[in-house]
This record gives sequence, structure tokens and C-alpha cells, in this order.
Amino acid sequence: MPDPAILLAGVLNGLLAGGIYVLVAVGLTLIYGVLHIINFAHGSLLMLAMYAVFYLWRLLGIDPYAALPMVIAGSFAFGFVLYRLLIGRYNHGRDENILLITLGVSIVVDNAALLFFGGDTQTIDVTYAGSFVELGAAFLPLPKIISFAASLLLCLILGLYMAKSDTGKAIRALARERQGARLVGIDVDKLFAVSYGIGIACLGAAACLLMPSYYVTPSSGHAFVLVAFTIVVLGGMGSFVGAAVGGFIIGITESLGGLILGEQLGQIGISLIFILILLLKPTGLFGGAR
Amino acid sequence: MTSQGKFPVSRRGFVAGSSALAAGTLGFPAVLRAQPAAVKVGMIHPVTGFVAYNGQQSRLGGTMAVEDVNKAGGIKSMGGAKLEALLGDSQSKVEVGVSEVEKMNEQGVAAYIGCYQSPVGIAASQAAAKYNTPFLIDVGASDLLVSRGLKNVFRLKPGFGVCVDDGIASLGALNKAAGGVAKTAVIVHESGEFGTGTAKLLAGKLPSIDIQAKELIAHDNPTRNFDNIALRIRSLAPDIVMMSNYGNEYMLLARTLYQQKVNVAGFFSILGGGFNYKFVKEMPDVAQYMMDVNHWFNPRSAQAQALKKRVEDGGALFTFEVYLTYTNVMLLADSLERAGTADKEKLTAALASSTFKAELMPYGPTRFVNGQNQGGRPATMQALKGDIEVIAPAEFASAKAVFPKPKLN
Amino acid sequence: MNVPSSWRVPLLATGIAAALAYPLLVPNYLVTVGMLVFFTAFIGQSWNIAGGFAGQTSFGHVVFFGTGAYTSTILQVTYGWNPWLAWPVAMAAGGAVGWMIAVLSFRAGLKGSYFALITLAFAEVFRILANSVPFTRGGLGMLIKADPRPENFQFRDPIWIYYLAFVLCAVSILIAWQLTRSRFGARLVAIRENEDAARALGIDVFAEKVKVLTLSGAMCAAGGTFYAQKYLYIDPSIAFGVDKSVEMLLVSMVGGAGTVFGPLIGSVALTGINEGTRWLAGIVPALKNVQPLSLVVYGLMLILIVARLPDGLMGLFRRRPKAVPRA
Amino acid sequence: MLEVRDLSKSFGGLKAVDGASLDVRRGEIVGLIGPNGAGKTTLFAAIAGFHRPDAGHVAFEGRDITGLAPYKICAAGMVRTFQITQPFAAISVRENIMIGAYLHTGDRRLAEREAEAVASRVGMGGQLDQNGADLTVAGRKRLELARALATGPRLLLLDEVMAGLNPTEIGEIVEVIRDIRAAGVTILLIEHVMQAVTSLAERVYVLNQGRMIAEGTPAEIASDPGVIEAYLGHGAAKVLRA
Repeated sequence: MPDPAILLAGVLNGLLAGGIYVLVAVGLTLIYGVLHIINFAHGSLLMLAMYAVFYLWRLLGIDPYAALPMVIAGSFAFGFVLYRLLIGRYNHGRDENILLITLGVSIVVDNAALLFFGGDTQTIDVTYAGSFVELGAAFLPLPKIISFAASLLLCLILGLYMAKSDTGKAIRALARERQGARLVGIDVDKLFAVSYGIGIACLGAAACLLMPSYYVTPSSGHAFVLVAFTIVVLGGMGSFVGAAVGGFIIGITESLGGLILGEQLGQIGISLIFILILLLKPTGLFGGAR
Repeated sequence: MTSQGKFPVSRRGFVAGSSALAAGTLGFPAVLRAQPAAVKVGMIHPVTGFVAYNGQQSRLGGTMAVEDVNKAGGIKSMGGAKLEALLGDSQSKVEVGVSEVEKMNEQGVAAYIGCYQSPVGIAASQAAAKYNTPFLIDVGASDLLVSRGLKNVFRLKPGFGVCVDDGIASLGALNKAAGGVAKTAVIVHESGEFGTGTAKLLAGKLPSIDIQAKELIAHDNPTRNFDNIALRIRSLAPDIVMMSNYGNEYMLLARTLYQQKVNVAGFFSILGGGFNYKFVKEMPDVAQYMMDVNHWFNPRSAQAQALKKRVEDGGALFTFEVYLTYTNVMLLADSLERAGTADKEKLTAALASSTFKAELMPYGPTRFVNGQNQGGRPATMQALKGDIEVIAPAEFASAKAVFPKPKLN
Repeated sequence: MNVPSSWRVPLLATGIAAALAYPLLVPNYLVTVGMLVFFTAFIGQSWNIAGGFAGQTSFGHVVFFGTGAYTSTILQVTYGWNPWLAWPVAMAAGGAVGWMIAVLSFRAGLKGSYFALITLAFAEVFRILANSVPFTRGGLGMLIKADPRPENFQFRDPIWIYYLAFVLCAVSILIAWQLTRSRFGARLVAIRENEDAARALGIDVFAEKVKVLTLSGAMCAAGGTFYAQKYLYIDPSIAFGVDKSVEMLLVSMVGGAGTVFGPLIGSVALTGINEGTRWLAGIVPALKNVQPLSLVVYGLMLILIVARLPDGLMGLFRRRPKAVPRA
Repeated sequence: MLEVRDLSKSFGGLKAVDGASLDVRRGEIVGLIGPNGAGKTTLFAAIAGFHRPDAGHVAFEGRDITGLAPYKICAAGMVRTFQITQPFAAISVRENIMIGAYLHTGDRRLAEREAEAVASRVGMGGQLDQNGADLTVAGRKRLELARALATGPRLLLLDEVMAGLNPTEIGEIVEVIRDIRAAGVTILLIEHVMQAVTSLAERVYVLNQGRMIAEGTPAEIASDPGVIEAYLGHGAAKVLRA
């Protein structure tokens, strides 16, 4: 057992890592909550957004944080169009077809990225990458603190949007009662596309916040998918608050599991939490009735 | 069509009759030219999937070498026969790699080169063994590759066993020269075949140079976050950090250790996947003073420098995959030259008895024992001021090592 | 199938005859491809029996595959068993894992995507464990010594492993066919269509689901042993990687989930597309160095199939009811 | 034959059924009526094993079946249908009914013959090859009935088999139910509409807000002030009498 100062630092590291997980998971949980589908293209679309951030920086010199609005808007548009043109049009009303389409999209996107961007690892070297805040035994890198704060803020904005705006309310109504929403005259198909778009926009945000401390390759997005699923299940599928809290819990678990059990075995912690939650409380911490 | 062993004649007849048909329908054109038939070389690499970059680099080196051999007049003992590269994608999958072997066998390859990932290489070379076709392992760290008693498998580069031995030797020398400042080490490695094997060997051999391995830390591929490993290392306060992992994790780990101000006398990696020109140029501060024991070209070889320039002029990086595959094609060409035929048995014999001089590499004369070249050895490099310098072995060195590295402020 | 019943027997006989004659007529490469088609159809069918017939969609079927591969390999390499003898044990182990996962998850009442995700998590736990425990040799993987003798489950000529894969596939199709005409199968379909109604009609839903996952697990484990014997090397990411799970689900769904011939047809189509696009990339000079393109085409074909044939390729042969609107 | 004693079931603080009791005797047709949300379906579900009751007992043919799994209760000879029909959409009517018939036989041909016989009993003989998803509302109701019947029950719990049907269809299904009873099956049926019950049932129970408020012949029930109030609101009985 490592000493308490290290454990505390581990908790802080976990919290910071959780910040990014939250964004990825919020997108996933929204798509699941509304569309009841598991988005197999999640990792690939995250990767695509990461390349967008990278090329904005490389070609136009735009700082990843400054690129946030642009990438979020672009990701939203991409998700919206993808749903409208492909997923919504060709699923023939079947969930399993959506699954296959998102799987197909994932294969196409991954390999198109390989074709156009090449396979090598790309990183962004920003001047503040090396800055850090010292807190006890922990050295907290500035980019991770920024990403933590920004991700909280973005989640808050999204939460408010979902709670207050008409579109947000309609989406939540849709998530709860699909037939009902159709009956009261909500344009269900458009809202599905909007929801998918918002889900992908969250990935855009995550990409901006990730790039200063991570890297991108055509397969780098998938690293975040399983952990995002875990968070979504932990928080309760379809629950925003759940995804936020779940993200931090998983971040800390991963961190402490790694410190205590060793990095490799520590990853088991995530999967075990996943299994235990499903077995004991499948609705998750914040999920309503299934 | 080389059918194997005991098999009902009827089928052989079938196959012979149908292979012409198959060739026609499948569009494998029979080469009928005035000049001698080209010698087909099957190159199987993972050019899609997780390690696509590495596979593509290998393919780049391989195709350049084929061009060079042909430009220089082909295989002279075979009447100037040209080499023809058949390019295969293993998709990082064992099944697909084996399927490529079978496909290329139909196309009549004289030898294979591949496969980057050891598991794919193990299965693919096993499949090639059925046809007694030589299989040159260009990249592939596992010693399982050359410990199966397969007569057709050759590996020019050293396995990780040798890399660990050489690494231990050069680290020991450096440490001795520095007055034994390093007494403890932490080993960070990827959890697969390559990292685990390397780390275990390292941990066993470090005591021989008076360094104790305090801990072995395994991590998954991919790892999203190395903050905790950095934290753990800082709390263990070793004198050196040793690493064995693939490109992305290597880079991310190095950057995290730098960001987290992990202050040690040196970073020393064995086959550090990310230790390349891109890394030291894009992150000079992170890379500064990092050391790596790896496959490296001989910096004093004019031919190597010329190839490096050609590759870089083409917009690519001169990574070890490029010149390892390049060199393997050259080894094959040399053996073909000596065998004077593409006959598999004779070619295998020529390879087995090869004394090929790997011009690009800091190797001694080639001598295969059970398929493993005994002359192959890695180099020890250090990143210095945004460039990579060879610091050992001495006869190839381009700079003097800085060890221990200056403390961070 | 909508095929007139008088055609069925001749059609089937022709199919079997063609499959038997095929390896005699084509070069070894295509024999290997044929072997892969049947092998993938076989593990696809193991998925289909649980995922297609009983509607228990799993994302982590590879957990059974890997259990089978590791069980037989450990018995053979570490304990010197004959692989043929180790095969049934591997199947039993796969069945046991299926039973365990089923009991745990169905007792907890998991359905739909919840069940799918828990299987994914189990596969991940098994992968990490295989990477960490000593008896699997961790990340070093396990190598089976090449010793091509039939009594050793290794064959010098690819034709025999082709026939073995064919037999496995045929047996799995027989099992699926039996499901379409037995009480057990009817109950599985009832469970897939509506669990409450099934329960009301006297079906012990829990027991039937446990049974089917045990059966499916045992079948899939048989595929794992077959794979290990064919390729002679396994490591945690080969044996428990998510790729294989996706492959099983993909061939079944593309072919037509819950149909007898769906996995086979899906496997023929997907393997065909994959080999075909790779072959094209190999011979068209302009495409020589753009291998990823073949996978792009593969992905597009997948989307196209779904867009045009919502019931999978089997939809070409039969009429299925319109989808019930998603509630 | 069926004894329900002081059965209670609540969902998160809301008492859906509160100490309800009822009896069904062999050969009877018994009606259970009550306004919307009275707890009829919950009571049914609790009797048939779909909800475990919080309190009370259910006995079938003298055997305590409280909290037994539905499939066991079905095997014991009591089967329910669903108010919202639950056809197996992707399979044919024949296969739907066979699922029920499989309760007593593992033989496919036997189950098939049984299914065909049951189908003609409920007037679906001509729809055997239609898919469950393609049926009309009336067809689905019949299918519910047929499937349940195929399990060979001695007591049938029918949950609003007439809801959503037009008068002609109701007339037909009433005949079918009579025939079923004539063949020796006891029936407990839930209906929201009182008229439908009066023509069928010998005795009627009335459930309101989870409590059993009346029991008697249809005529007695029709004139019970408590029942009228339950249906039409407080004070309604007085108004009607005036």
C-alpha cells in the first residue's frame, strides 16, 4: 500500500483524467438515452475530431482551446448530417441495423483516416504543455487542469441547455416517451439527428481538450470507448448527472487501481465495476426505471 | 505449383489443371517475357490497423530495396532477373497474415519478408514452412520466432535477448564511467509479448551491473494516461527509468515523465518504440538525453546516409522498420545471387550459409544459427539537441554519451 | 426459406457436393479462404444461436472462444494432453463460462444492451487475466509445437482442416436447423420475441436462456480450440480481443440473425468482400500502396448491405415481417 | 378453485392492490371489474406470479402458489393473457400457438396438431400462416386466447380480451369464451366495460383503488351504490336514484 500522500495525488490524477472521460461518456449516454443505440462509431468520430484539432493547429496555427467553438460546431454538423444521410435513413426501424451501420461507419472512418492522414502519431506541442501546478505529491499538468475545468463547464452548459431550452426539453421528452413525443407533434427524426449531433459535439469538445496532452493516430479514439461505456453504465444509461459522476469515479478507480494493483491489473478494476454495477444495480447510480 | 508431401495423385492432377484456370480468372498474369522470370518476394506487413504506421514504414523500405536491386541490374547470376514485390496486408490479424502467405504461394513467391507483429510472424512463417519457402523476419521481437526449429525462418536483426544483453553492457559501462551513480531502476513495459519478455530479462540481468530493479510496471496498449505511473516512479525514486514499449506509449510516457519532472540520472529504453527522428525533432526538450538500445543504422555508412536522405526527401521518416526491411531484401538478393536460382531448397541453403555484409547496419558478419543471425546487434543511442547520436558500440559511435544527465531545475 | 420445398433437397445436395469438391479444384490459397469461411460461419453460428434465435445479443462472445483456445492449449502444452482429447474439455470449459455468465446476468435480469455490455466486460476481464496470470504465460502467449500429424490435430495438407471446418459448420447448421423445429428452439424464439408472454405460457425463461448460452459457449469454445490448432499460437489479445466478437456478430447479422443459413451466407459475403478488395488492391497498380482503401470499401459494402437488405442477406430469400416499431 | 386472500401489492409507496380477496369456483365465469387504475391488472399479475405480492395468499386448487414463478403457475394449470397483446411478432400464428402447446409435449407434430385444433376453436383456422405482426387487433386478441388455451389450462385469466373490439367482434369472442367454458375451463376475466361482463359472468367482483368494494351477480353489482360511485364519481349514486 503506497503512502497517503501518493494516494491523494492518485486521486487528483484520477479526477483530472475523469474530466475527459466525462465528455466522451456524456455524448455516448445522450445518444443511448435518446436513440437507444450503442454508437459503435464513437471512438472513430472522436479520432476524426482529434485530427481536426491537430490540423487546425498545424495548418492554421489555431490553439486547441481556441478551436473549441469551431470543432464543437463542426462535430455537431458532422453528427447531424451523418444521422440524417445514413443512420436515420437506412436503419429501417431496427436497432441492430443501426449497430451495423455505426460499425460500418467506424471501419470506413478509421481507414479513410489512415489513407488521408497516414498512420503515424501526431502530437500538438503547445508552450503551456510543460506547465504544472504542484499540489502535495501531485504535479498536475496545466493542460489537464484546463481540460478538467472546461469539461465541467461544458457539461454544465449542456445540462442547462437540456433542462431549459425547448430543444433540450423535447429531447428529454423523446428519451422518455418515444410514441408520446411522436403523438404530440414533435419532429422525432430531426430530434434524433440533433441528439446524435450533440453527442458527437461532445466528442469534438473532448478532442480539443485531449490534444494538448494526448496524441492522435487513426486508431487512437478507441482507447476511450470501453471506459466511456463503463461510465455510462455506472451512471445509468441515458443519465447526464450519472455520466458526470461516473466519469470521476472511474477516473479515480483507474488511478488508485493502477497505484495499488499495478497498472495492468488495475484496468481490471474498471471492468469489474462495470460488471458489478450491471449485476447489482443495472439502472446505474442515477438511472431511472428501465 | 509446389504441392506438399503425400497427396493423392488425382488431386495433384486437378490442381495442376485448375491452377492455370485459377491464374486466368484470378488475374495473376503469368510472366512471359524475353528476360528471365522475375523473382517474386512476398512482403506481408500490417499496413492497416493499430500498427499501420510501422507496417507502412517496412513496406516503404522493402519496395525501395527492390527498386535498388533492380536498378543495379537484378540478380546477375540469374541472368539479371528482376525482383518483384508482392505487397500483402496482414491487417494485424493472424488469419489474414496466413491467408496472404497462401495467396502469395499460389503466385509463386521465392521468399517472404514480414510481419512486424510477432504473433502474425509466428503463424505466417509456420504456414510458409509447409512449402519450404524461406521467411525473413524483418521486424518481430519474439524469440519464439526462431526457437521452433523451422528451417525456413531467418532473422537478421537481433532478438530482444541480445538487445537486453547489449543494453546491459552499455549501461554498465556508462554507469561505471560515471562512478556508479545509478543503483536502482524502475522498468516500465507494455504488457504484451515483447515488453513483458524484455522486462523480465532486464530485471534478471541488472544486478550483474550492480543495479537493482525496484519494480516492474506493466501497462496496457493503449494506455490513456501515464500520470500515475509517473507518480509511482517519483515515489520509488529510482536512479534510472528503463522502458520497453511501442511508439505511442513510449512517446506519451516520455512526455509525461518530463511534464511530471521525474528527476533521474537517465532514461534508458530497450527497443523503445517511439525513439525516432520525429520524436526528437518535435519534442526536443522531452527527448533530450534519453537513451535507447535499438535497431539502428550505421551512421558511418555512406550508403545508409544516402538512403536516409532519400527517405527523408520523400517526406518520410528514416525509422528502423525502413532500413531493416531494406536490409532484408538485400540479404535475400545476396542469397539469390549466390544460389543462382530461386529454387526454395537452394535459396534456403544459401541463406543458411550466408555471410552477407549488412552494409547499412552496425552488424558483424552474418552467421545464422537456427535461423537467428549471430552477428546482429543493436546500437545504443542518445537524443542530443534534437538529433539522435549513436553512443555505442564504439566503432560506430557518432557522439559521446551524457550520463548522468543534468538534473532538472 | 421461401424456396419451394421440392427444391430443398437437391439444392442442399448440390451445395454439399460443391463444398466437398471445392478444395479439390482450387489452389491452396482458396482452400484456406474456404476454411476461413466455414470457420467464421461456425463461430458466427455459435453467436447466432444465442444472439439470433434467443435474442440475447452479446458483444463479448470472444470470452468463450478464448476460453476454448486457452483450455485446450494449456492442456496440450503444459500438461501434454492430446489436443483431440483436450477439445471436449475446452468445450466444457466454454460451456461452463457460458453457464456462469448466464446465471449471473440473467439472474440480475439483464436484457438487451445491458446484457451485450456485460459480455463485453467479461471478455475484457478475461483478456486482462490472461495477460496477468502465470499459467497462460501472460503476454508471452502460448506456442503449440508444430507436429503435423492428424492424430495431433495438425494437418500437412490444408484440405483436411478445410473439411474439418466444413464439418464443424455443417454440424452448427444442423444444430440451428434442429432449433427451428424443436420445442427448445421454439421457446428461444418466444423468449426473443416477448419474454413476458413466454413466461405466461409456461416457459422457464431463465433456465432456457442459461441453456442456450451454455450451448453457445461450448460451440464457440470448440471454435477457439480449432483456431489454436490451426494457427499454433495464441496470446491474450488474439484469444480475447474484441475483433472476434465483432466478427461473429457481423457475419450473423449481415447474413440474417436468427436464420439457419445466415452466418454462413454472411461469412461467405464478408470474407469474399474482404479477400476480394484485398486482392484488387494487390493487382490494380494504382491501388498498390493504398491498402486501407480495401477496408474503406469493405465498410461501405457493409453499410450498403444494411441499407438495401434490412433483414440481412437471407432477406433475399425470404420474407420477414415488417419490424415492430421501436417502442 | 382459486382463492385470493388479503392480497396487497404496492409500487414505491403507491398501493396498487390493498388487501383484496376473491374466489373462483370450478366451472364458473367470474368477472373482475373496476374503473381505470383500480389495480385489476396488478392483481392479475400478482395472482399469475408476475409480481410477488407484499402480503396475502393465493391458492390454486388448494395449493399455495403465492409468489411462484409464472411458468410454474402456468404448468399447474392457470394461465393469463395480456391486456396489451403480446404476439410473437416474427413467427406465424401456428408457431405462436405451438409455443403454448409445447407446455405438455415436446413433439413437434403433436404440438402442431394441437395448435391447429385450438386455432379453429377460437376461429383462427384460416390465419395459421399469417405472422403475429400482421394481425388486426381482433386477431391479436384471439391469438392471446388461443396461445393461453393451448397450454391446456383449467383456469384462464383473461385481461380485457374485448377492449378495442367492435360490437360484432365482441359478440364473436363472447361465443368463443362460452365454448371454452363449456369445454370445462374455468374463467376469470377482467373487463373495464361492465356490459361485456354482465352477459358472460355468473359472479362479479369490483375493485376500486386497490380495494375490493363489492361482489355479487351482475344484477346486484349494477345496482350497488358503492360501485356506481366508484365508476361515476362521488355522489353519483344519489343522483341516479333521484
